[in-house]
Amino acid sequence: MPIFSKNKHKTVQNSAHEQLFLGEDYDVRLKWFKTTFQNSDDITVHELTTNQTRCGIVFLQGMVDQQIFDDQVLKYIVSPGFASSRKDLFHKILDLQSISTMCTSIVADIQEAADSVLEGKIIIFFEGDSRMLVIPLTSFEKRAVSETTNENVIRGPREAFVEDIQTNITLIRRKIKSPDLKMEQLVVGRYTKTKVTIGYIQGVCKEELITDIKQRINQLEIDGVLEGSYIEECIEQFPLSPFPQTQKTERPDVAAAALLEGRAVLFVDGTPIPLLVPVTMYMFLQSAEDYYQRFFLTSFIRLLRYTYLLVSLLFPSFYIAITTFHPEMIPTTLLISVAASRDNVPFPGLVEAFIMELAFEGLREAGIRTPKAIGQAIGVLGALVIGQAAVQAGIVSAPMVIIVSITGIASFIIPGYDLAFTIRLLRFPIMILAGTFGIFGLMIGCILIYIHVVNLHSFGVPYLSPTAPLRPADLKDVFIRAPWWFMKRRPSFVGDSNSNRLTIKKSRPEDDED
Amino acid sequence: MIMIIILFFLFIFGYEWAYLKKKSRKRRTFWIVFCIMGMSFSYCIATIVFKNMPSPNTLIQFLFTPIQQKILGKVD
Amino acid sequence: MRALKWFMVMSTLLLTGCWSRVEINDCAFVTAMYVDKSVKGQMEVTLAFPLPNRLVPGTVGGSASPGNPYTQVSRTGKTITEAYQKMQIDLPRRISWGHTRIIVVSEEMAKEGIGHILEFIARDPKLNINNAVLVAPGKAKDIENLVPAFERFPSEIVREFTQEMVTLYTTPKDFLETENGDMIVGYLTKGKEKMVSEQGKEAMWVGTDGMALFHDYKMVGKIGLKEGRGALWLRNSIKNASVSIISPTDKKPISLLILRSKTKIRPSKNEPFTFDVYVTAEDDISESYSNINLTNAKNIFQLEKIAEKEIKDRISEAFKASKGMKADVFQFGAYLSWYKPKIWKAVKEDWPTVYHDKVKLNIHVDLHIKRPGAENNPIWIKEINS
Amino acid sequence: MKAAQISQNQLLLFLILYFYSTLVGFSASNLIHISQYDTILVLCISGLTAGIYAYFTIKLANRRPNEFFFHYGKDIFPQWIHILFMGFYFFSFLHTSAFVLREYEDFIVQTYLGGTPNWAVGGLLGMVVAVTARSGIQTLFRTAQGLFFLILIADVSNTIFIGKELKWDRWMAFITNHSGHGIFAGTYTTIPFFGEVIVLVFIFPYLTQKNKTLKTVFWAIVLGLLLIIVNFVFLLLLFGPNLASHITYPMLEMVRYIRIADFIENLDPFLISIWSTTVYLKISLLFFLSVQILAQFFRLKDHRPLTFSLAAVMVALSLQMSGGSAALTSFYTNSWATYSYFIEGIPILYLLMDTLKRFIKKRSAKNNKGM
Repeated sequence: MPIFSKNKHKTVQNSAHEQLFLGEDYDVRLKWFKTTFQNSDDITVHELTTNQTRCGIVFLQGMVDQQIFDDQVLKYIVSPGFASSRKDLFHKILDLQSISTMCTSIVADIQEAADSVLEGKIIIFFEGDSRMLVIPLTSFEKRAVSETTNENVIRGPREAFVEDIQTNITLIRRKIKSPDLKMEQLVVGRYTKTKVTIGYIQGVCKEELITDIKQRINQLEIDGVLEGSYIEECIEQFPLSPFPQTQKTERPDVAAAALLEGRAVLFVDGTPIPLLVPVTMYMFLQSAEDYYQRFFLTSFIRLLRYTYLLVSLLFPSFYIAITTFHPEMIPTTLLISVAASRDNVPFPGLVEAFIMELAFEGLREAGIRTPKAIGQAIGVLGALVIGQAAVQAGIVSAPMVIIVSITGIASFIIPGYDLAFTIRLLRFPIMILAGTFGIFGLMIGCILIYIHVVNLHSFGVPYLSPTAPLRPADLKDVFIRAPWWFMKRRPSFVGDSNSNRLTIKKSRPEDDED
Repeated sequence: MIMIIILFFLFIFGYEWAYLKKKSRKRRTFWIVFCIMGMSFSYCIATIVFKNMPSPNTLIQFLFTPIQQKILGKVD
Repeated sequence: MRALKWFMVMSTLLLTGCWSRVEINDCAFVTAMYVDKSVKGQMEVTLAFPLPNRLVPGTVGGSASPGNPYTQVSRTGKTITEAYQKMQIDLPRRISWGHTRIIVVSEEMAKEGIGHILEFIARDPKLNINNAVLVAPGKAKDIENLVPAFERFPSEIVREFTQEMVTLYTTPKDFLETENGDMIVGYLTKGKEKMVSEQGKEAMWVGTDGMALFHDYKMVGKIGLKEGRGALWLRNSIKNASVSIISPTDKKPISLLILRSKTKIRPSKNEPFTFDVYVTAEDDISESYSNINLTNAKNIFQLEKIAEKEIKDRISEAFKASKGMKADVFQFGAYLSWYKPKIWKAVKEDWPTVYHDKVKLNIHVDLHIKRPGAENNPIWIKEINS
Repeated sequence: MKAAQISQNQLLLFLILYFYSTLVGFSASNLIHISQYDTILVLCISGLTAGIYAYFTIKLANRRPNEFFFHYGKDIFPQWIHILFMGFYFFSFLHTSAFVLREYEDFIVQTYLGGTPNWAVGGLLGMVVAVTARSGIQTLFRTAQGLFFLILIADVSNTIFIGKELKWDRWMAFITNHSGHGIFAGTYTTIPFFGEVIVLVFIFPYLTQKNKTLKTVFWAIVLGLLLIIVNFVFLLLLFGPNLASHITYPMLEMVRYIRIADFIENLDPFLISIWSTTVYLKISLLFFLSVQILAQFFRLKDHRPLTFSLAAVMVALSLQMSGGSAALTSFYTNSWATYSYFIEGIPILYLLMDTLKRFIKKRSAKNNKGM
């Protein structure tokens, strides 16, 4: 792909190796390759002679398309009529690069050549010339673009990112066809040499953001990057915070929308889930579908999500606080039934809640980890069945099962699942506070979380913007979703503020209202 | 109770020490911070040990109650 | 940073404990308090508790439960606190006041004064000052023995009386906000009656009957049912009431159902101790035995006038009764103090006498019969005017 | 110290909550006791006076808008007097925060957490305050910004639900019932609440768009007054002055009067916990200022390492300051107001001195020129 050849030299800059030039001697280089790739039997060093020139071909088996290589490259090089002399051969291959594959390049640095081999490229070096030809015929087994598994929508595109970074970038490119969409590639990982690509739209995204991200990534000296989270955890501003500071998505449309808002996308090779930065807490409560459905419905659903966010965080603690400290808050009739059902439960409310919550969390975790064949048996339903049995056995009370189930379901309503994890985690300390100080403790817990969140920044953007600090103009897309024709400006807290994102040239056709 | 205070102060001692070290502050800062911490500690302990320590309220009341009574007339 | 914060919170929690925690199933919720007079100047406090353990879910309302799902406990003491602390010692559960909804004082106790009961209610932080105060004849604690045919607990029945405004919903707050402790409180009656729900056995039955009048937190008298209705009008808490009037044409009764009513009291502009009472009400006709043509606007106007007169009579009777006892239970004094503070200050000291001698009412009733109900004229009236 | 940024909007919302917090919660009983139906008038007069305070404070601060009071103060007064005053302020802010904390502890323990010792409540809240103060004044103001709407919603719903319980007939008393002494005494004890607006002189360097500050403060006073007055009017209409002045926390009783259609019997713990965030904000600001003064006194780079030590002092002071709430009340009613006048008068003293100095300088400059 032509776009990437442009960034090629950057790859070299970023690799930590020193350069090594071994000159024109064929045998020296051959020996170097052989020693470097000793005991790596999947790396083939093939030797052949053409036009009285010995040449070596180094490649990684299984990572190159040997068929095309044979047909398009090898066949021509070894064919008698290809070159008249050694000089002609060098001229044709190395100067003109008249090999009929794309993106060939020339390197002289043998270290770089070796790196290229590991990336799945084919290296050809010749006797009598220090230059080496790099043919990118990388081809390996990869998963096809398939449907989303975690972020499902009713209306909207279905495709999801895959592990291969090139495919992922293509998915974005297909949505945003602009030369302003930049994809800067870095390489991270001493051994894995993982490609990390920062995508952003020039002119929409703030320059400082990109330099900031690049600086943070470049500071990394890590053995390997197997998943985006390696990078995520290392470049966060508040590494000790339980709150996620990057957004993850498996949907190209979400990534594209983020790019259009002026945010940056971080693709990590081998990860089907790119990172979107910066992020605010409210973004975790927005799902892709919000923008595809009608805005009234979406606004309602958003408010519902906020409610359930609170439910998921506070409901068990609220129950504990009320039943153990403020029974006067419950209507008398309800109170009596709650008291009746709690009557033969031996544990205090706090312990009871902990038992149930932990059981529920355990079941949920088990549901993810169990092999698919038996996984169906365990699930949320399993939890409810166990809950029912526990009630009958008199270990927990029936209201507690309801509370825990509602809490559990509420945490599934939050679209950003990493925020949902955080909320699940924070629920427990608040439960302890509520069990010790009642609603006062609950409030203290909330204030602590609130202070922390107010303090938090994700790549320079306050985590709670646009509410704290308040930017009224940006509230259009926070608690409700305003209709598209109303959101004329980009949100100012991330991207370049003073730019329109939507202008309707002709005034909207007048609604036929009477 | 005293145990809790001691634990708390041990904790914040460690915490502030780490903080100041991380920010590589001057020796003087260390001295000031830990002197204040020491004074704070002794005050906290004192409030527990000497139950009837004079409180600042008594002083303020001593100074200002007569003035206020002159201004407002005798309230209550 | 974050983890450290949490650690700090945790450490305080682990080091301490849960001081004020009382599990919901370790509480005995007071639903009603009954205060009776006991010997030697002591009082007998009776508290009504629901028994949740007899209300296992699923069998609620079923006859399978071994006994009543409620109970009451009585103890005597010089103060309420003393009495209930005695009770606390004997109870396995902590007494929780948060759900107390009614306070019933026996007539005997009320006559001695309920000031200290109110003091207890106002001081206890958990006890609300908006529960209902009622007076009962005889022993107040007998009220709890009534058979709750419609509700689960006896106290709920009594509470519904005040909620539905069958009788006055007087709260401790109403008492406390007065300067002289003059107030009017609903009065209960007790009786025995054969009840179908109890297989025709005789059972205790509680109803409402008139009002008790208080002066200086002491009960000074009682008014009957009819004056009591007038008092409801004056206290602006009439609801679900009916007014029966006599038809002008053939002296047969017509009943009006009051849908909406509002009472406004204002001191009269000219005379210092005269008050204007404005009553506005909207009614439907609920029953008519008369042959009067209800589709005629003139007739309706006539009926309205009669009904107005009826209400006026009730109100003035209630007022007269309170005047006779020198108890300013409708707080006309307060109105005077809001509107004419100077006059009030002059007579504040001997207000009971002034109230008795000088206060007059101008009652203006404005009643409208809005709709005739689901029928226009009674079916037996065939074309009166034809 | 890197100057944090506080927008005018944040200042506005913060000040409203600041005024609202303790006046409504803890002082309603006493104020109604003194001024009965004149309370509304008293509040208005106090608000007006606070405006005058704010005017002078901002005038002083505007002379050196980007410097801290602690730093430029010694140009106005001799250094040792200035240090004395600052020490005074340090103590007073710490003491006031401890005082408010103590009031809050008593309130919570009294009403909800019967068996919990004061120090647990105070320690917990003190810790939150310390964490807030540690993360800086910007966090504090942002927190206020978010909390404001929550508190507004809670307060408005409170007023809506309580509306039907009120005795509207009483409104006439606001017009007819007056007492001169009540107004005077009430105003005298209420002005210091609003007079705390002088904290502006300490946070002035943090503000953005400084020229708008006076306007903001004016609006904060007006809106804050509105919020407070609505609450007081409702209190008086519901309970009357007699009962309201007998209840320790009339506000609490008012909230308890709400019963929403038998759904939730008493919303009070919920609404009270929302309201108590305002108390937390007030304590945090005062505490932050005292920490800041100490840090500036020792010329430290930032205030952070001092927060926890001082928070411990604050909590200990709050527990130790008086034996029971009777002593606290008598302190509050008998001397707090006068004491506050002394504290709040200091910036005006500085302003006078500064003006005098400038005047003399100008005179002498003129004289020099003339010579």
